[in-house]
Amino acid sequence: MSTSFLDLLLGDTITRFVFFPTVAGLPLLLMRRAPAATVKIYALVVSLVELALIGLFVVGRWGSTGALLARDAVLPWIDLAPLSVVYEVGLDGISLPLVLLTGLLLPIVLLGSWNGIDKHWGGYAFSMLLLTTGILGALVALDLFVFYVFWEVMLIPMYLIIGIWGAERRIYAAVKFFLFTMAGSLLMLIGILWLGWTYGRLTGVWSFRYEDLLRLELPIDQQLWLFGAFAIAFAIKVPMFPVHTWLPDAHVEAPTGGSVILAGILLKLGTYGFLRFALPLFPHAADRLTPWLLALALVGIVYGALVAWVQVDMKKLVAYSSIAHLGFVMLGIMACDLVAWQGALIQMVNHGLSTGALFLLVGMLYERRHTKKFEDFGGLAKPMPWFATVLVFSTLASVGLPALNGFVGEFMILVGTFKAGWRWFAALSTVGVVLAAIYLLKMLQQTIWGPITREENESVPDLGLREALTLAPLCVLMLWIGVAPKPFLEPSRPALAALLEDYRSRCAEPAPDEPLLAPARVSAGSPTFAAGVVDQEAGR
Amino acid sequence: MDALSLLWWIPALPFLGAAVNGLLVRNGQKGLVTFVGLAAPGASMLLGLTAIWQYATGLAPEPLRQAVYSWTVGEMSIDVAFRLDPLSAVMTFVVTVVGFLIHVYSVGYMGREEGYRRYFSFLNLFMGAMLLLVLGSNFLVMFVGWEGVGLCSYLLIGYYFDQEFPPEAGKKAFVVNRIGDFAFLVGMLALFASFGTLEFGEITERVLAAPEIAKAPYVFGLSLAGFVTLCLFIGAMGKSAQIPLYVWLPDAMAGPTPVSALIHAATMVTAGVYMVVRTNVLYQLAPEISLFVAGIGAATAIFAATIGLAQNDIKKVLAYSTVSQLGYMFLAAGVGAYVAAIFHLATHAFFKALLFLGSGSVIHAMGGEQDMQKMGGLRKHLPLTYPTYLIATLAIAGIPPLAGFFSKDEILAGAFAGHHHLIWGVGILTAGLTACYMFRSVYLTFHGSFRGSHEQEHHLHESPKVMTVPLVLLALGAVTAGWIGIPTGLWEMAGFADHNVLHHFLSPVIATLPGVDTGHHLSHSTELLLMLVSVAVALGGWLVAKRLWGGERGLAADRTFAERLPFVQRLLANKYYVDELYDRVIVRPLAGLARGCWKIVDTLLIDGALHVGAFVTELTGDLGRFSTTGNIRNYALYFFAGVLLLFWWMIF
Amino acid sequence: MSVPISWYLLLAAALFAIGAIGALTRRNGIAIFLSIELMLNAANLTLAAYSRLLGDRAGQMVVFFVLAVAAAEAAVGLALFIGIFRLRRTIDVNRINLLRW
Amino acid sequence: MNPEYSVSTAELASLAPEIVLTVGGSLLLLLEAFAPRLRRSFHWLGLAFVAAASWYVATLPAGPSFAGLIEASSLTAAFSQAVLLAAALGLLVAPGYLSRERLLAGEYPALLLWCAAGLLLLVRGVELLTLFVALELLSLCLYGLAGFHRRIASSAEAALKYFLMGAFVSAFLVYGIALVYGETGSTRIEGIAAALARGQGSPGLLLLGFLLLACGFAFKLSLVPFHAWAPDVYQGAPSPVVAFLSVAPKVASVVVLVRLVLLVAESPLGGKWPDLLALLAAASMLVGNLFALVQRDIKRMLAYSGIAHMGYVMIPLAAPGPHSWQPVLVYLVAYVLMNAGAFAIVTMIYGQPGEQHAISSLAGWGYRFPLLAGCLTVCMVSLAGVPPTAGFLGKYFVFLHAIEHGRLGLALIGIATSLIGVAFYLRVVYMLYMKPEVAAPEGFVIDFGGRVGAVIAAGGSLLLGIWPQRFLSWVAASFERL
Repeated sequence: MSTSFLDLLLGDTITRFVFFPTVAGLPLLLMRRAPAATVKIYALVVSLVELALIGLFVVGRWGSTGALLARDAVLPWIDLAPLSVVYEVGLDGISLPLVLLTGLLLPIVLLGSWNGIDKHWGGYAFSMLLLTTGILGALVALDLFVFYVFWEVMLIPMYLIIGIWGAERRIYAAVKFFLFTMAGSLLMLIGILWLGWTYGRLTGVWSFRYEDLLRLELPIDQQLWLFGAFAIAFAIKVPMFPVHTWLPDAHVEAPTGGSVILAGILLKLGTYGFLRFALPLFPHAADRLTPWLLALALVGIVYGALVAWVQVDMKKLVAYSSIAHLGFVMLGIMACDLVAWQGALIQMVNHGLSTGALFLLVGMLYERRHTKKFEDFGGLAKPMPWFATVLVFSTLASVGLPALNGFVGEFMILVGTFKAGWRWFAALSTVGVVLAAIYLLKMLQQTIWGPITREENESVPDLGLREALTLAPLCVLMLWIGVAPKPFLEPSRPALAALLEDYRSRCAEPAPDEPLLAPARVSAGSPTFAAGVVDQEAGR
Repeated sequence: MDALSLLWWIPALPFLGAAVNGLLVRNGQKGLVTFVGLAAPGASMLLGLTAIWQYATGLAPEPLRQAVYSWTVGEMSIDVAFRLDPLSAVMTFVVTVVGFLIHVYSVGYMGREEGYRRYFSFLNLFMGAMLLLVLGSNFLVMFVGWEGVGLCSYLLIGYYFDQEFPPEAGKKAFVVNRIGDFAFLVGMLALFASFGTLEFGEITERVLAAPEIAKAPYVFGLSLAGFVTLCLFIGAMGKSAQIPLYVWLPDAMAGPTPVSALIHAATMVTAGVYMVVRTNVLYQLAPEISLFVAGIGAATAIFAATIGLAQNDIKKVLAYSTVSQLGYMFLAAGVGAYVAAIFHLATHAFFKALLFLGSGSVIHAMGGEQDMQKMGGLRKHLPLTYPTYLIATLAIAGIPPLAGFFSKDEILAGAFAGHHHLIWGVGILTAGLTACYMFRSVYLTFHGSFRGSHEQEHHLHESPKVMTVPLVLLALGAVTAGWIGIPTGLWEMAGFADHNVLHHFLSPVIATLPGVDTGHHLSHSTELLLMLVSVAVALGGWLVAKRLWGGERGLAADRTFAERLPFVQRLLANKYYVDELYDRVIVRPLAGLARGCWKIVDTLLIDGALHVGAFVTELTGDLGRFSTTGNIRNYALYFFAGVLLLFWWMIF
Repeated sequence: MSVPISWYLLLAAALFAIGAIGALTRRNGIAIFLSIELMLNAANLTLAAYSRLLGDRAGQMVVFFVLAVAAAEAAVGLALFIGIFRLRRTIDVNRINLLRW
Repeated sequence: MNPEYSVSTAELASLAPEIVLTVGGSLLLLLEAFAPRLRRSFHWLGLAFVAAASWYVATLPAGPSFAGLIEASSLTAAFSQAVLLAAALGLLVAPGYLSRERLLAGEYPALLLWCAAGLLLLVRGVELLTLFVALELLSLCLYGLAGFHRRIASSAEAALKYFLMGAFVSAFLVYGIALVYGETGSTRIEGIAAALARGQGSPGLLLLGFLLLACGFAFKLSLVPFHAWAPDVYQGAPSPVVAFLSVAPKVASVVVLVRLVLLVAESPLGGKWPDLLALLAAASMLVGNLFALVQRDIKRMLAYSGIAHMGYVMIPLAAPGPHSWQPVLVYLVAYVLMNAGAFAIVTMIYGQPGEQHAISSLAGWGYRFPLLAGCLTVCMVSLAGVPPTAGFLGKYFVFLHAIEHGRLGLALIGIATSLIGVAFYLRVVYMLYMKPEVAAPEGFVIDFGGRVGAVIAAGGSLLLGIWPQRFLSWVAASFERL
């Protein structure tokens, strides 16, 4: 009995929630003459259904103790033997938090764009939904080729979102975003093809499947080249110093929703890529380059923070702060320690929540005042107490105040990094913690505190119900994760532990002189996916 | 009631109060705000006192640890847990009692403020965080409280957010604290990496069991203990306003006065001292760092005291006095007199809170005026404030038998006993200065004749009961708090059994390490001599103050001083220009660097390289495309030449 | 004793080169086309020579086809020349450069 | 009569597709003369002939015919279908344009069908003379088509340039044929291969002969340095013609070039041939993308982009072997769809043929022509090689081939140049959607056929990227024998 794609699309599967947004979003393209409200509500309903689909899917499998929560049946996709590519997706503890975050942010983003997007709402919503498919697909792909395709699918809608609904220099920003990302990902494509070919050379059958490619043992020089190709692609996405300059431009020019998704999830795909692909596939190269990448992460932390501090544009400040925060995530990932990895993973989510909230807030301010420059603000706490409250709250979460989410990630990353023996990197990166306070409090200082210097600011309306609804879930999660992070950390642990164990054991053995194929591991897959597989195929 | 099993409610109640006031209550419901705002810390205080009582009377295991839930999982398993032992009991007592009194006082002081609800919400939040800090059973919970109080400090200093300065001051406080916190964090990392736990109890046990681990070299020629204690102390420097991180505290006076009393005098700023005492086992293993602590403490004490002499803002005087007294506490902790440090912390909490509240009452009466140059002769208008303020001044000056005398004396005795004579000398000098500038404030404020405007004079009035009752209660504390720690020597000389209650109570938390000699004993005669010296110095300081500022002399002495020694006066009045120094040496270069990174690295180098690359690509295309001339003959030539060249290339 | 094959080939090559140079240097479109015809005929000569050498008729068949095709080309080409001359009043290829770059 | 030269019915039947097209073309010409009122249906008739040819191609029995002058195989069938697809698209988009320009006439579909017949013959020819005749047949038709817009100078100029260059090159081609024939004694590919295997002939002359042949077809493919005609012709010729001209001849010429390269590369002459192709590929990718980057006219930009794409197609030939066919075919089908699609849309939305087709005048038209702009966007994305589109699928196979056969450097150049490509393809997209409209489009005609053509092209590009399985199994089936 072979499963068809349609079966997957309609069943209780990962595929369903990956493709649902795009499929359900297609009517939006035809609703060009429908009233705006209809379009908006339709899109919102789609996003909520999507959230429900993800939620239901995950809840049903929450209890499983193994590393992999679920996997869809494998389908042939590009079937041209021996160059075959399969469609294979699976969900494990590493992708789970980000998948959930994506599902959560989607309705928030749509709700947050309600009035801010004033033209072609349907197109905007469709772009968002398509983007969601790309993101989710990249997060659950278990085949590198599939991953690459989804990775690229994200580009076009994001390009359109920045370019169509962005600010003045939107085209520059959009093109810069596109070219930067594309430059990296093309290199990665070559790397992926090389891997598939090497596998084919050793076995006679090509494969891009993650689990197959994990069996490859490559000589160190090849590993270094390939790791380089992957690392550049991911580093651009993260973004790491010095390939970060697209980010401030993209953020500043993107509409609010675009910024939220960009900072909230898109950037995480870079760090996710390191964790999921670059490190496990090329352990020796990663091991050898660790100090360099740690150094770059550290530079990113300090550099991003410093530059954020002197910005005059609120959104740009938040954008640079992302560079610093993602630097922490990279630090944790490259530390190769379980605690650090857990911290890095939760920090990805944290950053999505707090920075997402900050971008939403900046956007709300922009809708009211049509400016993002600090000089136009000041004293807004008076007319907008609730806005100020949420801004302070999100800022503090971003600063890494204990008992809010940001601290959990930073702390675990630092502990792990320190424990793993990278004491100096951990110690120096705490400078970033200090600088975070400096630039984020500067932001508060110049927006909500102080006397009101502009007349227009006297009577800015406070948050409305819709805006409050947009922000509330984020705030609740920020507090929840900060106070009791355990439930958020637990599901990822087995997967990360298995990945780390695998990584360490492979690093421990010297790299071969010629490409080799390691024997298939237990239950024909990497340990990451070995334990507790909920076999979907068996059920059919 | 088994208060011990409800331990976690002690910090939780104020948090609850903060949440209710912050999210549920509306601005107009003032009565409700007051009720919630007082009930939460009040209940917390009652619970705390009951728990302490039950603990002290032996109902609890020794020490009590209560885990609420587990915070994280796996290799880094940390519980959210609370710990009641003598040290946290003392701290809880001070925090809840002083805290509650200040809450009560605030009802009167802040009564007419627009942000009443906000104020109480923050204040409750602070109480919660502070209790988290002192009751936390591990570094993590402590750190949560540690940063939490910092946050509340930030919010409350910036309470008057619609003015320029207060939010700036709040930011400064937060940032400077963060600098300390970063070191605290590194210290925690080192501890966790070495011991795999952050529990106070476990760390102490491990260190006691194998001190050589802590003494092993770590980095920079420091031992593990040395590194950790140095880091933690840097953290303490920030929180407790020690040189060089004290600069935020004077600015913090921009907040409402009860806030200054609670946060920036009685409780939060002493957290650093608490932490040092909490980790005394490590400090004992790192004598070089201990000495450093003592040195910083002594230097801060005298440095701040000298500045205090030249300040005219009544709250600024108190602020520098706080810095100075905190220096005293670190001095004590540094020389190994941990009990003395906590003792002084406790007594200081009472009299300094009292001083601040008293000054608040004065400011209240003056309609917001804080400049002592415009005060004078207030004693007849403020019949309750004056005596309580005076009692507190006597206490801080170290006049027996008030609280400050005993605690300060114990510190000096500890320093002397440890053969730190220089530090002792600095301490005694500071004591004299303290008496001097504190009485200066008394004379300038309450004595002589009124120097303000007629309008102000007309409005002078004593504060309402809700403010004066806490003053009286605190004054009671300022008088009696010292009696729990009357030195063993005095008891023995008087022929009584040793009733140094505090010492006995706290001794379990002070680790005794083999080979670390803490028990420097002084002979009774030496001890008595030292006491006399310090009383004499205090009285001397008082007399000097009386000569210079007493009676109707007013500001004459200040003017003379400014004329005779303008340089010194300016130096002191401008706080040794430290803020300016920091601005020039740290802030501006850093901002310059940041701008350089932005404008030069980002915009010029990276983006520039990209743009040049794009430009060159485009230029290549733009020049190259002219090869397509539009003339068919050229195209034919390309073909012909192409064929020939390829042929040539193929055969060679 | 006949003429060696190489002579034919060299002659053809020379003709081809002359034609090519002519095509590259003339400015008049028709002159260029004539030069191209010369090149075609040089190729034809080569074919015929080889055909004779190999004793194979295939080469001569090709020549016939090439001649026929050249005639067709000439027809189309002249039509195009007329077309462009109507619109531009010139067949100087140096000036037929509306489309460029 | 020599029985060797008699023509059997089976042999005639093997020419069925070409015959259908030729007869169809002639019939349309007759109808133009005698029933001009039916003009509106000419193109649909033409489509019917194309469909019939397609059916014949599909059902043609494999094997050589006409004593081995032409052959039929699943491979030639596959490429023939690609050619017919291009012809169909060329027919679909034309009538709107032609009626708009008052050029509607039977000659257009007739020329197009004849040209298609020549192309099919080119695909199937395995003998040099057949190839030459086929090439001239299609070329002559194309000259006519390129100059079809009689009233505007640019069209005439394009045709003339194309003609002169074509004639010039065909002289080289004939000379090459002569040399190869002379040195090997055969004009059949098989015979030549046998002679080469025997080591017959002067290597120098053979090299020159083959080089001239290769350059002749490289000219048709507009590979650098034989590319210069392409931008001028594309820009000047009527847009629907370019939709056909820019794809169909490339498909057929590639087939011949692959045959030639395989022939030579597997012979003792092999040596540098792969490198030659690598050189041409690299130069084409670089020049095509670099020059396209700075174009302001969309047709000219697409011309340079076509040059670049032919460079990508050549990548598999840098490591020639029977395995080279597969990536080439995949890439070409993708190219047919996206490039013909792009030109089809250009045909419709640019209302004034003689004017510049400035990219900048697309500004804001994305909202004016939602469907066509969407299709154009898909085509551009596909041309840029971004998944999930046909263009990506093509690049995937091409790069894969390069890596597999040790041409990593070529793959890297391909990547670097596609990055440049992204920049100018995206320019079209941002003009469509991100710039405010500067001028309302004038004189455009969007007819049903054109819309269908655009949707087929764009939808096909997407489908091939998302769900390529059926297409690929067809491709796989085409190469079963290889």
